[in-house]
Amino acid sequence: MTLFLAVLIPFAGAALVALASRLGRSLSAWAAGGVTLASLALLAPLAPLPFAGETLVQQQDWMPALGLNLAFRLDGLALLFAGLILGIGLLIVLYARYYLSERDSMGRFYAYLMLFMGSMLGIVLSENLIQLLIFWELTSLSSFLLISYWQHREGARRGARMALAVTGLGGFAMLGGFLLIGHIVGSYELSDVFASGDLIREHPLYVPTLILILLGVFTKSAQFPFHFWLPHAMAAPTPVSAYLHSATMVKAGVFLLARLWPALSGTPEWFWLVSGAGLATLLLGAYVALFKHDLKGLLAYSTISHLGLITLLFGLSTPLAAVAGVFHIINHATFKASLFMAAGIIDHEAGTRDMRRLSGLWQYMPYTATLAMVAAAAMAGVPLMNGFLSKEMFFAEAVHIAEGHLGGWVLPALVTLAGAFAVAYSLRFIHNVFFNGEPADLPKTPHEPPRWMKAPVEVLVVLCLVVGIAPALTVGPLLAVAAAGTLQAPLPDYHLALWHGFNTALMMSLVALALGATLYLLRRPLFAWHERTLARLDARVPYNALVGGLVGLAGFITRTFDTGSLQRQVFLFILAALTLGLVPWFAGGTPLTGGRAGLPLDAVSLVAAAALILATLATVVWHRRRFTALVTLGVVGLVVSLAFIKFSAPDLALTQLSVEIVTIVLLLLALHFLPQHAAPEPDRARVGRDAAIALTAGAGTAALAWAVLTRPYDTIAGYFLENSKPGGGGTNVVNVILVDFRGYDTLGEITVLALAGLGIVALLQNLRLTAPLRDAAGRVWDADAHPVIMATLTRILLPLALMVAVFILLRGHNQPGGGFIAGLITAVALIVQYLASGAAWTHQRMRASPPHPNPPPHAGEGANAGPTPTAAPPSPQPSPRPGEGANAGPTPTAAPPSPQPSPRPGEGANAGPTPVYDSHPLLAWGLGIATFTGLASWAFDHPFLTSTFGYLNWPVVGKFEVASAMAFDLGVFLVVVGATLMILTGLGGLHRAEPGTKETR
Amino acid sequence: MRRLLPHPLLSVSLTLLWLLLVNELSAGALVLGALLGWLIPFATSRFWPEQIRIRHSGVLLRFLGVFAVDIVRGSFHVAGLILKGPTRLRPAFVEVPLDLSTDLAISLLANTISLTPGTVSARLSVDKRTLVVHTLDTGDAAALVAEIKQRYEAPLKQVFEEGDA
Amino acid sequence: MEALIALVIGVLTAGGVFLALRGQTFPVVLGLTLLSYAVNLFLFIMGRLAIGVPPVISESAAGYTDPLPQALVLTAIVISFGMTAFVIVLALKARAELGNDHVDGVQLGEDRQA
Amino acid sequence: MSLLDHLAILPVVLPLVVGIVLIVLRNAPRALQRGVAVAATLALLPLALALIQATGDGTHLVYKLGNWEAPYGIVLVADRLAAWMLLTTALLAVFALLYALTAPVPQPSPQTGEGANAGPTPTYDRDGRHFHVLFQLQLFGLNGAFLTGDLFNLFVFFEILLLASYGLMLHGGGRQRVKAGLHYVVINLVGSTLFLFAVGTLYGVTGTLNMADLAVKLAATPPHNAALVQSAALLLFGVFALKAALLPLTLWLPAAYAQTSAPVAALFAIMTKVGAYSILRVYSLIAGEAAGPLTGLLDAWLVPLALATLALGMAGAMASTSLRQQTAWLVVASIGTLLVAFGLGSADALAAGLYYLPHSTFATAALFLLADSIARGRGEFADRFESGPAMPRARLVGGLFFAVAVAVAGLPPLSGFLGKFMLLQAALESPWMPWVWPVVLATGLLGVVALARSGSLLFYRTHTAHAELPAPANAALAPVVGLLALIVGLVLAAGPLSDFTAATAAQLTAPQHYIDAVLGGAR
Amino acid sequence: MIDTLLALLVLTGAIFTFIGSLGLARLRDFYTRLHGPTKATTLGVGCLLIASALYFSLRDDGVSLHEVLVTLFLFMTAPVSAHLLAKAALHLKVKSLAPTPADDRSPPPDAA
Amino acid sequence: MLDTVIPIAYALVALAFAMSFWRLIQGPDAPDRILALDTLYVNTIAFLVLLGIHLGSAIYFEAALLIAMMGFVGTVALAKYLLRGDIIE
Repeated sequence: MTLFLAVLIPFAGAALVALASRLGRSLSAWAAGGVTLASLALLAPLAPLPFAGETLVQQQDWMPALGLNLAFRLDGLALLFAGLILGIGLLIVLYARYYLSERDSMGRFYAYLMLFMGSMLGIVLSENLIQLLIFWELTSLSSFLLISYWQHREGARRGARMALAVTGLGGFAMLGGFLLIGHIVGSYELSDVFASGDLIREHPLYVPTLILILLGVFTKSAQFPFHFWLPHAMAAPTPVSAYLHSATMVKAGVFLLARLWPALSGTPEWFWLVSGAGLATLLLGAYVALFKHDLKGLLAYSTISHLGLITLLFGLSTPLAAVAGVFHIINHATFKASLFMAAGIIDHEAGTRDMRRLSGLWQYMPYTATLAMVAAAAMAGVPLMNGFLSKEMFFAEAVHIAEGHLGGWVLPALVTLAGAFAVAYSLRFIHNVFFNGEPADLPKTPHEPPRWMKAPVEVLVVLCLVVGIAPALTVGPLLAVAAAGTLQAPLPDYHLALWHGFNTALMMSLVALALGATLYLLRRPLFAWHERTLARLDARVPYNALVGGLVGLAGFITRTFDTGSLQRQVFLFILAALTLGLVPWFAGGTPLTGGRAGLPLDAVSLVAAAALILATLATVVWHRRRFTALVTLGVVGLVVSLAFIKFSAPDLALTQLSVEIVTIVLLLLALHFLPQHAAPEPDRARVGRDAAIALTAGAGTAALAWAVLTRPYDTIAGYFLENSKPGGGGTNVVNVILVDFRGYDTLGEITVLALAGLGIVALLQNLRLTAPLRDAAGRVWDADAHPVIMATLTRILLPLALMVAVFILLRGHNQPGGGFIAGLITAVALIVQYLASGAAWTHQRMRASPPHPNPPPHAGEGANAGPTPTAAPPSPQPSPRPGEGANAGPTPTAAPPSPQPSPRPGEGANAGPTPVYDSHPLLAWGLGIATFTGLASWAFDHPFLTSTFGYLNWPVVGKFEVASAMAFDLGVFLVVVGATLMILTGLGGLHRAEPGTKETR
Repeated sequence: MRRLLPHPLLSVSLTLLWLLLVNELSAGALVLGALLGWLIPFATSRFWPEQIRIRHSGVLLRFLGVFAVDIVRGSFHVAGLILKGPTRLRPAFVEVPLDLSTDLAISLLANTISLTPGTVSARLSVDKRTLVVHTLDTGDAAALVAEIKQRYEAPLKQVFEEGDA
Repeated sequence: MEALIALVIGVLTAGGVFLALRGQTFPVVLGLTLLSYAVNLFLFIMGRLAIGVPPVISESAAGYTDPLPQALVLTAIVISFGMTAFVIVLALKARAELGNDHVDGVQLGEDRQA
Repeated sequence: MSLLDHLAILPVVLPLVVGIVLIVLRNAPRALQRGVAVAATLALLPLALALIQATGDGTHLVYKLGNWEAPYGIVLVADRLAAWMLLTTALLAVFALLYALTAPVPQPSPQTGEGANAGPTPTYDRDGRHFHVLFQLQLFGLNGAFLTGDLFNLFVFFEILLLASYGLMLHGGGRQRVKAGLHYVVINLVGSTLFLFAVGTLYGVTGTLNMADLAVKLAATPPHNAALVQSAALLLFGVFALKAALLPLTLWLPAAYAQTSAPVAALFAIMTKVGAYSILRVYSLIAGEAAGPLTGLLDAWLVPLALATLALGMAGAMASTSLRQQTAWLVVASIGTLLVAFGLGSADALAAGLYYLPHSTFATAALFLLADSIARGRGEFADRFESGPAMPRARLVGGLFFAVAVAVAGLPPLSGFLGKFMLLQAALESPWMPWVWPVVLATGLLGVVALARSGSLLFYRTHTAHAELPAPANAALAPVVGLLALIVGLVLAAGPLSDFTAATAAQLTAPQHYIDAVLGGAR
Repeated sequence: MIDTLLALLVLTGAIFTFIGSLGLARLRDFYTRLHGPTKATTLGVGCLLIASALYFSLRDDGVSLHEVLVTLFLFMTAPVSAHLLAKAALHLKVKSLAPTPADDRSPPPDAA
Repeated sequence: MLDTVIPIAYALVALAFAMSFWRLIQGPDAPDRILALDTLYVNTIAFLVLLGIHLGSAIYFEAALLIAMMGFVGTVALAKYLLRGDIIE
């Protein structure tokens, strides 16, 4: 996995570099250089392979089922790019060491740079397309970091975001394209893709595939109309521009063109799309570059233009054009990187990059000027420079392609024009900066840069020259393997030489040189004209409008949809439910009424139903007369329980009745603290709309109920009726279902109840409400808080009620009743004490006595071995209310009502004036008993909650049943008592909070 | 004794209650009822701190008899009044001065009044000395007060309060 | 009878939905309570209507209705009780935190205690 | 029976028992409470792994509660899907809990209208009562919901996890939180009502509640009942859609998640997945290939709604004015993506969704936790997208933000990208492809743009601080790092994991095995 | 004979129940309305309960007395409810046909 | 004999129910409504007892007992609210 390692090293190196920076600034530069060299060293031994015509593919399974594997490929093209990335990378590392100022963090810069380098290497060495895309996106991300390196600058932030957005767009599109390729080919491996070129080109999805991939390419390589991000990315430090925006990242796009050339090129679509975009970019970039006053801006547009040139070459689809493209990639990387570095030096030494201020630098930095001039000459395509050679090939291809077509002169003319502009802006770069009189008020006095800052430029400039003069000897072999890697086919016949004789291409070059010089001479009127007209066209404006529009649209959608109104949410939900419920019926074919015969109607039911309907309507109509609505709600509850009784559900009726009362008490408690007068309805339309949807919902449920009721059905109920007695040991089937067949539901249900209690306790914390001093009509409350007659009588009721509760609890298994109802009865009996005698009085009395009756002994002796609460009256509890939480000491334990609840010493110290009964132990006991009953069955090798029962025969008492389910029911009972008390006493305790108490956490 | 059996009367009543609840008279039910009758008072003893002592059981029984008859009488009376129509009624509020002092006795009196002919106890003064009674159809308020005091208050005082004060 | 029950459920649902759509917390709680009545009845009658045949095993019973929906409703009642209790307390909390009893915390009209 | 035979119920019982123990220990030393809570949460990990192991070969572990046979009693069914959900939950819970134990609660900013409070800031678990109990019972509810094989029992566990989530959501209180909580509670109560209507109708027609049995019965629905069962099944879908925050039932989520405390919001990252899970579980059984009138019931609904949800989520993320709000909207977007996968319904798509599920859970949770640290570090500017002071340790926090943002946005090389890749690949075969691709790709881009903007505003556009701001402690950042590590783990082990999700998807698309495993004994 | 007694009891009970509610519906101020349900209805239900006790005792060869319990509860609670309601009505100054007594102005013993 | 009486009794109880309900709707004051609700509870007990005799089932007894208890609590709570506002203090 050498290739994998070579890619991995820079990533690992990023961390190393960041760490090294803690030890010293130069150290991180050294580390970065070392990392680059290491990667280079790893690849170098493999370099001969492509030269020998071999393609190295290394593969490691990752997600084989999905066709996504770690696969790396080293062929000529990959080798060329890897060399460029690492070689120029090394120079950049060196250059940046001197470029960055004291204030800039070296470690961060080099770490980002290494990340980028690794990503870039990943792209070029990928064999798998998806893997390639992963690295592709990584370059976007790391370039975001690099561009925004000077994050305090507005331009850097904006530029970085714009670059990310545009290249991100391309990345996502390209993902789509690659997926389509994978779909067509059946593999993401390049080897397979290359082999399936014809398959791809003939596939109906070819055009979408091509467009998606080209979107990726064009955005990355700044092709028109996505070119605009590149100039803004110039806010990055110059080494970044030199590296990313000349040699590497922007080349990723054209790399991909080269990479997929064998698979995608050769169709008219390819030709028109690619060469069209290339040509447009070539012209546009060259034109705009001339008018940029910022040195880096000029270079950026020049880069755009040259990328257009390369794109155009690949678009031409001939092998020779592809070779020329590859060649120009190499040449452009060398001269443009050196120019960027030169621009950086100028910026660094002169303090500005504005060409309106720069001039005459020749006298201050002649050496740098020389280097820059050579590189600029290469950019302009002056003979003896490498730029000339590839441009020659380009011109030749342009002519060749255009030959024989109608209007065949257009393309050669246009490219010559672009060449002329290239000459003009190169001239401007040289003349304006280094000559053209004396410099005007520069921030610094310019001088030559440090030795090692120039070195990278020197290396590159020498390369420009060497290649330009003796191409066949120098770059020839590399170009050959790279081109072979691009074409994945035998190379066309071409000849690398400085002199090809007087041919059309040479003529075009000469014309371009002459025209370029003329353009530069005519620059003043041209500049003026440009300022008046085209300069006002800025691609950033539509981009910003687009982004702004998107954000605005997003805001609009979000605000329109999410108004923060609960009513709207509920409305939408009900509307959705109605839609979902109604849609199936439109298909027809299902009658609403089934074939089951119904029961006859009787008068009592009619009266009751009428009362229920009227009471419901009254509740709705009078909902703003709150107390009255509460009373009518009570009627509704009563009639509902009557219905349960009528239709053979005594258990339900009992439950409903108890719940009903507790709910009313709760609502009364709430009513006291809520505004007594409701605000008026906002508008009638709202009411009408709500009424309409409410009626529809009502009609819907009624129809649903009717549809089910009139249909016969098969049910699993028979099993329960048969097995209740023999299997569950009880004759009340509902109760047996609850504690046995579906005891798990019940366990969950009591957990809900316990959670409600606990949640309410948590919610009540810090809750301070001021109780109104007058009632709705403005009357002062009655002075008598605890009417004697009520208090006395309710005290008598308590033991009676407890007795009834025990009775209901015990019989539950066989007759209507059970833990839940018994628990509610107990809780209600205690609540009445609160009602009649007050919280303080009741709490005092509950502290020392268990609020529940001691369960009869035999209930605890079944399978459940746990201690019954008989032995464990809840221990006294100090107030858990947070308001009194000032006591820092550990609040006395409460907890497991242990058989010997000896209170800790010192407990009384923080017992407030009004002790509050703590129901937590009850809750814990209840849940604990229920859970433990379930767990106990494990001891007998049965699943959770398996019940058991038996019959005991005691003297005198006689035969009676003992069932583990009864213990479970006891747990239910305790939870209900605990939770209900917890809720009600918590609420009842609210008023004790002194109004205006400062909240404390 | 008090520690072991805080409220013997209550215990007995509860045992009876249990038998009524289970609606059968068997040894098992009796044992369980007695057990509960013994245990529940423990649980609720804090709610009933004071001993309830009953003297003059005979008086109590006679009172209960009078009470039962009066309930029936009262119901018929009220039923008649209702059927006769609302216009014939002569409602009034009457204040009954109280001789009773314990809460229990006062409460029982108030309840008795409410259940018997045409009267409902409406309000007890804060000092517990006067009971305001609403009557449905009153001719002579003073006579009513006298009847209440003689017929209900006196026996209750005998049963619950004699010797206490 | 079936039609009557269906009608009752429909009315309860309609009332519940209408109240749940109100702006103050109290009617919303009322609405939720009505809705829970409706759904409890609905769930219950899924075992069909039957009079005088409670699912308590005895020799003299004429038959038994489907016990399962009853057990489900029981569970549902308890759960909705817990939920109602919670939402009531939450309404109070909201009253304290938001200063009024509107579900969105916006002031509509007068709030005498604010 | 050894303890191993009870494996399927252990992840349910454990949090319950611990919850009870924690009620008992409510006044015990805090260290003890925390120790118990952490140990119990950690213990869920080996249990979940054991379940993965036990179900890995395609076994359906059927646990008959109360030893009653399948359609009559309640059964727990542990299959690959359940085990996967349990593992995700357990992992998430560990980090959410750790954060709650270590990170201090942010000082209420003057804007929220709460009085300044003096004294040391407590950690989240001390910000109110019963945090640990509620947390454990929340896990009880979640695990129970994932394991149950009974529709009504699913309702019960929904209620448990909802009520626990209400408690947790409102924990600590505060104006905005209470308002959001009220909305969350009320809408869910209405949802629960609908759940009962739907379950009731299904029972009324089929006479059974066991999901496997329901599948059998529903498949044999006679034509004159067709619309009735379709109606019921769609109503049920409405409930699940609400829990999953599918459009148009999304609105409760952004406020609720943005306003609650960070560890709770992080834990809630799994809550919407419960809805998604339920959709998958129930409809893979009752609306599969041979499901009578229910065949392909959701085909027309799920994908378009999910795509709309995704789009809305991203719109919300673009329009957000604070990081937590943005994260909440990103949760919406992630659920949209997830449900697109589930809606496509093919085995490949399900596999993609199941791979994406833990990723999106961890990623959004990490972002919630990080947003909290950021808010604390920026003082009064909190997490609002405004130019604020440079926060202490901005490099580290910024780096973490970058990584988390990459994860959330679904960019390479993190698992979100792999999930989306799998999803898009799966969508190729679907007729929905022309809709799925543009939306998924475009929203991906919007996510990048939105997060780049947030990061840029929060970290780059800073001015010098005029007050001493608290630096985020390592302890508060560690859970974020931990969640990121999980995401990296998802990438590194993508092969075996995607194989697992593919196997899970295969199991789901062949529900007959499930049905046979559950009902085998009874028939 | 017993059957007739039973029927009589049932009928009496139902009639009293009816009359109680009739009073509630017909009478013209709250205080007079209070009397009907408190007495007539209570007795009506009492009669019905006795009938029920009799019925079940006869049918199941065993004494059925648990109906007594309900009666007991009713007789204990009905007057308390009535008293409280009257108290509340006086407090609220509900319209009365009879002149209402003066407010009880003495300071409350246990004002909160 | 009983069979002829029971329908009459049902009718009377139903009428009683209806009248109590009428008062509940009619009001006019809060105590009237509470009283009406209380009476409705008692009417329901009557109905249950009748139902028990009619169907010959003792299974409705507990419901009657419970209504007696719960009705009282409801009435007391509502009345206390009118008097004091805060019912648990």
